[in-house]
Amino acid sequence: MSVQSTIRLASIAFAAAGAAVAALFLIGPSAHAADKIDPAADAKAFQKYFTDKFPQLKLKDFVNGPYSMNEDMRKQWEEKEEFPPYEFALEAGKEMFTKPFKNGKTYADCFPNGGIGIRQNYPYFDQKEGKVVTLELALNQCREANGEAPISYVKDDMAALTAYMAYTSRGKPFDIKIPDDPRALQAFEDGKRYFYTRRGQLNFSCASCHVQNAGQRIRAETLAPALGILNAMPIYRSEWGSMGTTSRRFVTCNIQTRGVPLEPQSDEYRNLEYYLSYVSNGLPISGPGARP
Amino acid sequence: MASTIRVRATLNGDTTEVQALIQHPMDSGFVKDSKGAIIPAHFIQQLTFECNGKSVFLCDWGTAVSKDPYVKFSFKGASKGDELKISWVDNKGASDSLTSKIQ
Amino acid sequence: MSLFQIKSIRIKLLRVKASIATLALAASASALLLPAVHAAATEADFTAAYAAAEAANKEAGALRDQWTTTKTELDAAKKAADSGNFDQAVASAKEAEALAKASIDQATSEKDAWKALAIH
Amino acid sequence: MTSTNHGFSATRRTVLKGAATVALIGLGNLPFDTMPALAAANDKWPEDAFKQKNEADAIKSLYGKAAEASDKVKLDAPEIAENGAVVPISVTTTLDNVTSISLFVADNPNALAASYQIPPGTLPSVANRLKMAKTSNVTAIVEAGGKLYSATREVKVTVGGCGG
Repeated sequence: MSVQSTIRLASIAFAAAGAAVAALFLIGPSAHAADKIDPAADAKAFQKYFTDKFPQLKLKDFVNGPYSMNEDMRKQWEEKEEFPPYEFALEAGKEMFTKPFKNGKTYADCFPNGGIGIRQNYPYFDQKEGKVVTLELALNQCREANGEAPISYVKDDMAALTAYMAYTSRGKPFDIKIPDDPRALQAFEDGKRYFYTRRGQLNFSCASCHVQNAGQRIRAETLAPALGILNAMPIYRSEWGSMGTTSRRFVTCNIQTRGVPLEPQSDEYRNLEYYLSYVSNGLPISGPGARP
Repeated sequence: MASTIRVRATLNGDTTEVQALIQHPMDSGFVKDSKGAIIPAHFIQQLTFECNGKSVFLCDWGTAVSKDPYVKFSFKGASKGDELKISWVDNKGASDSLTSKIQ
Repeated sequence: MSLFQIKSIRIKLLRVKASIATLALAASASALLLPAVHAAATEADFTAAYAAAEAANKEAGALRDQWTTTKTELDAAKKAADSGNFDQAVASAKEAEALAKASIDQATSEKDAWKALAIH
Repeated sequence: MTSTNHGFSATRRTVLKGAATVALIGLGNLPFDTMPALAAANDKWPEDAFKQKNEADAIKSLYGKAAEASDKVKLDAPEIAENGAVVPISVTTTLDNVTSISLFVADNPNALAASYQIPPGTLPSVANRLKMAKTSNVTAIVEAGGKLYSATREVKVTVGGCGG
C-alpha cells in the first residue's frame, strides 16, 4: 500500500479519531475498561500482521530487515557479511568487556552468566526500580556501580560493548518477559503508544514507515518491517560509516521526521524498546548487524 | 596497538583464498565535516601481499575505495602453514604490516 | 513499487505547510489589525513575539513533541533581531509560534488517535 | 632475459625491462628468488592515472592503449547500490595470462578507482568495495596477454536518508 494511500488513510483516521475522541467523552470511563492491556495478544496480532503481509517469509527472516525485502540488496548484504564492517567494533567490544575497571571488577561481574549469551533477555522490567532496564542502561549502571563514569549511549564504545554481547547471543530467540506488575503493563502500553503516535513536522509515526510501508521504498531506503527490527541491534550503517546503538537509531529516526529527539534512554525510548522487543519474542538475535 | 589488518587465508585444494579487511578512514578529500571544513584526503595507496618472498597480489587504490577497505583474491602455489605478508602504505606515509599463516 | 515516494512526501509537506500557512496567516492577520498603520516592528514587538513562540514551544516540549523546524525558526528570529532587522525577526518568531502551536495540536490529537492504527 | 611480465603499461614496461637487464648483469650472483621482490619494489603507485578526471585519460595514463569490450570479462555489481559509500563490486575473467585488472567509475571525481596487479600463479579475479558519488557506469578492464578487454555496467546510486 503506497505512502499516498497511507496519508489519505491517516487523514481520514485523523478526522475519524477526532470523532471517536468526542464519542469517548460522551460514553465516559466505561470505554476505558475495554482497553485492557494484553501484551500476549498484541504480540500474536503483531506477528500475524507481518506473516500475512509477507507470506513468503518465515518468522526468522524478519530479523534481516530490508535484506529480506529485496533480492538485489540481499546479495549486497551477503557480500558484506563475508567480512563484515562491524568486525573491528566486535573485537574492541570483547576487549573492553574483559578489561577490568579501576576497582579490578569487569562488566562480566555485573551480568548473569558473565554477560555471555544473555542479550535476548534485555530489556527487562526491574521491579525494584519500577522501570524498564535496557542492555545499554544496564552497562552504564554497571560502570557507575564500579566507580566509573557512564559512557555515551550513542557513541562507538557503547556500540562495541553491545555488539559483543549481541554476538554471544546470536541465534537465541528473543525472550522478553512482562511480570504481573501493573507498572510493567503500563510501560509496555506506553511503548506501544509511542510507536503508533505521529510526531514531527512530517507527521509520521514509527508505524507509518515500519508497519504500513514495510518493504516499500522511501527515497533510497527500503523500509525494514518493525517485526524483528531490534534483533540486529547494534548495527553498522554504511550511511554512518560507523556502529550505532538502539539509542542512536531512535534519535536519528525522530530527526528524520523533523521531531526533536528525546534524551537517549529516556522513559519513552526504553518503553518503546520494551514493546518492540516483546512483540518480536521468538525471533532469533542477529546482532550486530550491517545495514545500508 | 593492535594491527589494522584482519586477514583470512584458507587453502582448499591447491588454491589459497585470501580475504583482507583493513581499518582505515579512507578519506577521499571531497567530504566536509559538520562544521563545513573539507576533511583532507587520507587513503591507502598501495597494499601488497607476499608469500614465500614472492608478490602474489598488489593493489593500487584511489580515493574511491570504501572506508575500512576489503579485498578478496585467490592464488595457487602455497601450502598450509606458509606465511602471507600483508603491508599497506597511505598518502600520508603511514603504513602497517602483518604476517599471517595460511590455514 | 515506485522507486521514489517523493511526491507523496511532498503532498504531506504541502498539506502540513498549508495548515501552518493558515495558522500563520491568522496569526499575522491579527497582528496587522492591531496597529492602525503598518509601523516598522520594534525590538519590543520582537521580544513579545519571541516570548510567545518560546512559550508555545516549551508547552510542546512538555507534551514531548517539539519539531526541529520550530527551533530553526526561533534561531532565525534571534539572528534577524541581533542584526536589527526586527520586521524579519517578528515574522520568523510568528512562524516559530505557528509551528509550535501545530506541534501542540499534533500531540493533543494523537493522544488517542494512535489507537486507530495500532495492531491489537 | 626472463621477462618479468608484470602487467604494466607499455611505457612503464620498457622502463622496467631496462631496469631488469641492468639488475641481472650488475648483480649476477644474487640468489634468484629475491629478484621478484626487487622487481616488485618499483611498482610505483600510478599517481598520474589516479589524478585523471575522466575515464579515457585514466585508461590512457595507466595502460597507454584502448580496450575492447569482451564477454569474457564478468563484472558483478548491484543494480541499485544500497549505499554509495559501500558498493560491493567483483570482477572475474576466463581470459588467460591476465596481468592486471582495474576498475573505473566514470562519474566519480576521479574515474580510476582501483588497479590490481595479477602476478603469475594468481587467479584473475578480485572482489572489493568501492565508493560511488552518484549513478554511473562502472567499467572493469582486464589486461591479458598485453591486450585490454573491458565490461561495463550501470550502477544506480541514490541520495541516502529518507527525510529530515
